[in-house]
Amino acid sequence: MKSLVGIGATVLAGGIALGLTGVAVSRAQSDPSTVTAVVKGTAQTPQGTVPHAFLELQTWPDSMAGPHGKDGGPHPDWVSYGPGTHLVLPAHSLVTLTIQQYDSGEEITNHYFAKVLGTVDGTETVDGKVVSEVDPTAIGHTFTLHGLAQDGQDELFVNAPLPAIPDGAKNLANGYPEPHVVTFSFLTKGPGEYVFNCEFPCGDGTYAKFGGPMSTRGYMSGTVTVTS
Amino acid sequence: MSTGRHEGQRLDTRTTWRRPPVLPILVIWAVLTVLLLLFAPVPARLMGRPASPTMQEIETTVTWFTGLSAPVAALVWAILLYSVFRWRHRGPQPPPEDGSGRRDNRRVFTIWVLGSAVLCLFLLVWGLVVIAPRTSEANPAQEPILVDVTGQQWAWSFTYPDEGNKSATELYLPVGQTVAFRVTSKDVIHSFWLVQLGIKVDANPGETTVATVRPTQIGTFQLRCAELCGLYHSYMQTTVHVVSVADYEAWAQSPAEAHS
Amino acid sequence: MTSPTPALVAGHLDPEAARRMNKLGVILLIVGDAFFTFSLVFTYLYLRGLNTNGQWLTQKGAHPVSATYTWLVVLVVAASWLAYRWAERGGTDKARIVLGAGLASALVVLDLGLQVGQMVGAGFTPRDGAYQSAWMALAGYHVVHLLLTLFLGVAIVNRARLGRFAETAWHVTMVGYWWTWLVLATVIIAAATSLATTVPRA
Amino acid sequence: MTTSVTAAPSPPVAPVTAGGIMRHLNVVTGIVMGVLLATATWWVTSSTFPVLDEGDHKDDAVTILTLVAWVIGFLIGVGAFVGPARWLLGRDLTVEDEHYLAGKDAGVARYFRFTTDHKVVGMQYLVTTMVLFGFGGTLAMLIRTNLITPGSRFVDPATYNSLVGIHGITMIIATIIMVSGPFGNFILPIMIGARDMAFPRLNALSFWLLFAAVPVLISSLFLGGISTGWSAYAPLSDQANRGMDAFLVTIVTFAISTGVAGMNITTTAVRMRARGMTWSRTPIFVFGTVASVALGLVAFPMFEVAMIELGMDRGMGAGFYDPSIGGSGWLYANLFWLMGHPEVYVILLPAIVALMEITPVFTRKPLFSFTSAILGIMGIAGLSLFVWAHHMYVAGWAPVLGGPFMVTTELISIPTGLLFLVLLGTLWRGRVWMRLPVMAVYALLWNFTIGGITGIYLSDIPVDQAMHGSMFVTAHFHYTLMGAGLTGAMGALAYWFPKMTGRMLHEKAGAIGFWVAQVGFNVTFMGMFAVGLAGQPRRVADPGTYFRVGNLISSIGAYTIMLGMLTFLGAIIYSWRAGSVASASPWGARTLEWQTPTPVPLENFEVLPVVTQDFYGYGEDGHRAAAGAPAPGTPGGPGAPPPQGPDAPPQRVEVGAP
Repeated sequence: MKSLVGIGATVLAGGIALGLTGVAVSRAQSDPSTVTAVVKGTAQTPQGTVPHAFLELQTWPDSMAGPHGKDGGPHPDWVSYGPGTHLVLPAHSLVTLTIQQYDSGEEITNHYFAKVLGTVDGTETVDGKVVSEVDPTAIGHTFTLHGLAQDGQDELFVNAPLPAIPDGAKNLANGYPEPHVVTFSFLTKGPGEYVFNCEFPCGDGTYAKFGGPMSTRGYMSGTVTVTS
Repeated sequence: MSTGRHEGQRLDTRTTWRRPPVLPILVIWAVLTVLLLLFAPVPARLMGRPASPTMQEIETTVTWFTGLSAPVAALVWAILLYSVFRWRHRGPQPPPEDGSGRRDNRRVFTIWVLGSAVLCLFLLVWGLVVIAPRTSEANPAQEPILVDVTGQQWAWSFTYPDEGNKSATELYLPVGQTVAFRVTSKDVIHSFWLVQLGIKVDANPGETTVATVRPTQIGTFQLRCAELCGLYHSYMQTTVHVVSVADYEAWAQSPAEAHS
Repeated sequence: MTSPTPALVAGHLDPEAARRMNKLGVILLIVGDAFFTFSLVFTYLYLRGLNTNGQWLTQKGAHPVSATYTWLVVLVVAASWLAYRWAERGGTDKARIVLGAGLASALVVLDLGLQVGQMVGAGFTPRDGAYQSAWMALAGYHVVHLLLTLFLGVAIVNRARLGRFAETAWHVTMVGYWWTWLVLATVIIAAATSLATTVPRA
Repeated sequence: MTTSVTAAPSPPVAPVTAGGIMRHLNVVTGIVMGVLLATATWWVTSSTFPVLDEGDHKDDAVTILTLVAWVIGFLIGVGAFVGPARWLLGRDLTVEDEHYLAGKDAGVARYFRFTTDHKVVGMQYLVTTMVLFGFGGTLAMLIRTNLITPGSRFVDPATYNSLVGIHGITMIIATIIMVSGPFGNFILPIMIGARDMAFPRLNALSFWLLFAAVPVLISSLFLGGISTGWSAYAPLSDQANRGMDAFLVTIVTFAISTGVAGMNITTTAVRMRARGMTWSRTPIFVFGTVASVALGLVAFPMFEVAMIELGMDRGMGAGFYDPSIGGSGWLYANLFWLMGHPEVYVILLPAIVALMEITPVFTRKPLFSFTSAILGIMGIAGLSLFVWAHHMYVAGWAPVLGGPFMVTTELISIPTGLLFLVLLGTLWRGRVWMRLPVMAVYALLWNFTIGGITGIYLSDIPVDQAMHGSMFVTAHFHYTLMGAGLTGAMGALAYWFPKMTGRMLHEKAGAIGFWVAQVGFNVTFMGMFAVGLAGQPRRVADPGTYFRVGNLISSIGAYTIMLGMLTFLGAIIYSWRAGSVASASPWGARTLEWQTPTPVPLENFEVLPVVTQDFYGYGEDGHRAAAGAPAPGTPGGPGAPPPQGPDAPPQRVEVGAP
């Protein structure tokens, strides 16, 4: 009887300890703020008339202006997407995404990702000009959306290169240069969970520059939920 | 409960294998072997329908290995089962007397070593013989279609040098033709895995590795990264379209990407 | 042992048993260290053989270190080993051990200076490339070896000076094994770095 | 006859001056000193080191040096360098000092300082191992919780990758030490009739190095985790965040600890066996443990080099693994697997030989075919150094070597088969006294059969193309390392528990926990085999919906394991505190550790034994009467107090026939 109590207490204590650890670990997750696309009217597409949703993002050379608060959170010097990195898009819709690109850049490691892929007509608009690719030697970032292609979820792939702000560009009053405005539209399919990240190596000085902000959700990578 | 000791001491004129415990263990062994043989096709079923001769070969090998290891596993488990039920001394106290003092059995040792050596030899011959046609497949008579595969964190891209350097993020392959992949990486090590085609080779930065395959099934298949490569390793996958030669030609001629 | 205390604590065994035990221990440590050295030499030779992206010693301004200097480093280590061997063969001759091991330690200090000098004067840092990294690792490892040897050498001198050798001259022998391995390791490292400097293939 | 055989009373209690400065040093001073030195190093390095171009090599260099300073500071504070320093100064430790170090006072405090007594070190290892298993097991549960549903909803992928990495390295460390640490230190010297290890101070050093490595490992949690998996493949590990620096310092520290322990245990077994204990009379546990630690001694330096090079890459910007300046990930992979494959047998061999020690006792039969056991152990240990590249079949580094490495890999099945022969042959017609220790033999034979057969698939190059890097591999090595290794260690713990703690392990609770864990284990990893065959890669945070069912089954199994393991742990904790008191030899085993009283006196034997026969002579004429274990309740039987007075062990312990 005494042994039963002792052993039961151990099992219970172990279970409780594990539960608490689980809660703590799950709570400690960075909780990137959510940005939801706003539906305004409909659009004509080859797939028929579908809702038209709009979304605006920025890419900042630091994280002061992003979702990490005024002081930039734990890594103020990391480049980051803003205002949030969890995007919510409507299913079976045309999504027009506008990105203000404030960061400098250089040559992308894989020129393939300097092409516009997966958008309507395979083009994007850079400061009013329609292009199907940008100069691979002057890339700031890319917006590359992809996910698991499997049963229950449609394939979705979008790649939009964001050209770099040239070095030495003058800063405006807000402390950042005049941004490149990149606009592109793509069609969502059924509901699903996707991810997006940047394919330009813009992380800290670690190997291949894919560490730090590139490898941390909430900075240069995030998630996309397509809801029905 | 009969004990091993008495069995051993009684003068028994029957040949060894007909006496207990050998006979009952042989029976259990046979039953277990049959059960495991029934299980033998299961792993290959789990691996899915093969989409290339390579995968076909792999699944055949897996089935054969499972079948051949059935008697081995069955032997171990038969002895375990028998000993649990027949050689067990019950009760909280140790057995009053010891078991047999026999320390060795030259015949058993010899049979065991020979048996495992033969099985091992079989594996070696099997493996080496299967490798041989694969290396010849790497240098086929027909010029293979070249595909340059680039892995990077966390996306795949493909370039077709034979098709005017057409590039894509999904893999298009014509059915029935040999394809040679030249795989490399832009940053860390990835692993290029065509799941249903049974091909896997690492994408190493600064190096190019080659894998060859001949898809034989029209359909869509999975390409996954099989080497942990950072944050979105689990999302670093794309679709492989194996299409008819005509469709492939059409795709190769089309100027735009096949997306949306 | 003359102590009336029974041989209860290991380490206070009879000298012959202790010597045999310590000898095996030292040899095993040397075996472990040999695999360490092997791995560093393997690194050097393997990276040279791979010559990834044609970067082995082919960058602009890259040059191998002087082989003559490398063998000079080996020579001084060999001399220190000879001095130590001379001391060791004197048995329990206190003065001879102090003199021999002292000289050997001094030569080790000299070699330390030479080796550090070579590293500083090499004109490159590990950041410059694979050759530079692999060479620096080997040279740095030699420095660690020398520091360890210096500790042992000074200890032997000091112990001999205090006359702590009446029963346990085998301490000198143990350190002697290490010293022999030091020379061997140095020769291996020097051979790898001075004989395999050219670029193997484009 | 040497002096050691004459019976002599223990020397009088050492005067208070014994031990010198060591009297004031313990784990607390060690931690204080470690923290002080680490803080000082951090301050000096971060304020003086230059920032190299845009790289963050400075951060890494500062982190590495700070953690190394912690290790060194801790060792200084705990007194690890007092011995060498006094040797340098020519003021050797006196016999009284040595007695103080050995824990003559026998108080609880000796477990918290630099104590050289091998039994204290063994207990320290035992507790550390259990703590590490608890930590690694918790991480495993978090991993399985995340995989219950697709979509990585419980943790984000970066955290998941870190969970996988820290779980991996924690379990690797725990399984490497789980048998040779506690039992190799506590039991092995007694088993061979020695008074202590060959190098008691190095023995303490090897434990405290491990102890110092544990906080470094845990610090990785706060430095961004180990997001590369425990294999830390370069150049991904060049890129990872500062948790990687903690990882490499942990490995280097642990590798030194293992090397020192390996050298010590090997020397002990080779040089310190009792009079008359020839090699053919030496228990098989000694062979297996020595093979394991000797393998570790040659394997771990290679990992150490790989880690030092990684540290140079990260901290100095060196180019060992950076292809853009001539480095190569293949270099890392080679060094890693040169260690990695022998390491598997470092884990496995001691667990199996512990069960070989147990089986004869509980079947009341001699160990079947001692020669096979020796050949098996030596064959495995030897071959394991020549199979590493089978982990790199698909790496593309040398396709032409695939054939030769397939040959060596598959040859290992022959010595492994011999180990099966030994266990099965010993069970054959035995009188199986079904207690907890021997249950582990059954569980091991079941699991290891599956683990071994699935290993054959992986050794075949074409099949490996489909399986490499998939969950199939994960399931396979868990079957060998956990199903065989950990199971064997649990059997060993149940077997030697009475000798180490003086109490019997609660049989019923222990057995229930053990079998619940075994069932859960088979469920978990059968599910993993299935998803692996179906094409799920390893280490994926989000396996996707396709593998939903298999992953759910695995997670249910994992929770079952947790329940079983906690029950087993409960049995251990309860029995340690309040279990029934064990006699000196509750199992009626013959090896020397059971011939000495429980608790084992400071120097193990009043008189050193002389061995005239091996320890497996069950069922042989002339021994049967003496060999049977005393029944419970009788003096010397289970549950009886230790023998006293006239029943006390004779002055001269004769083992075997005169």
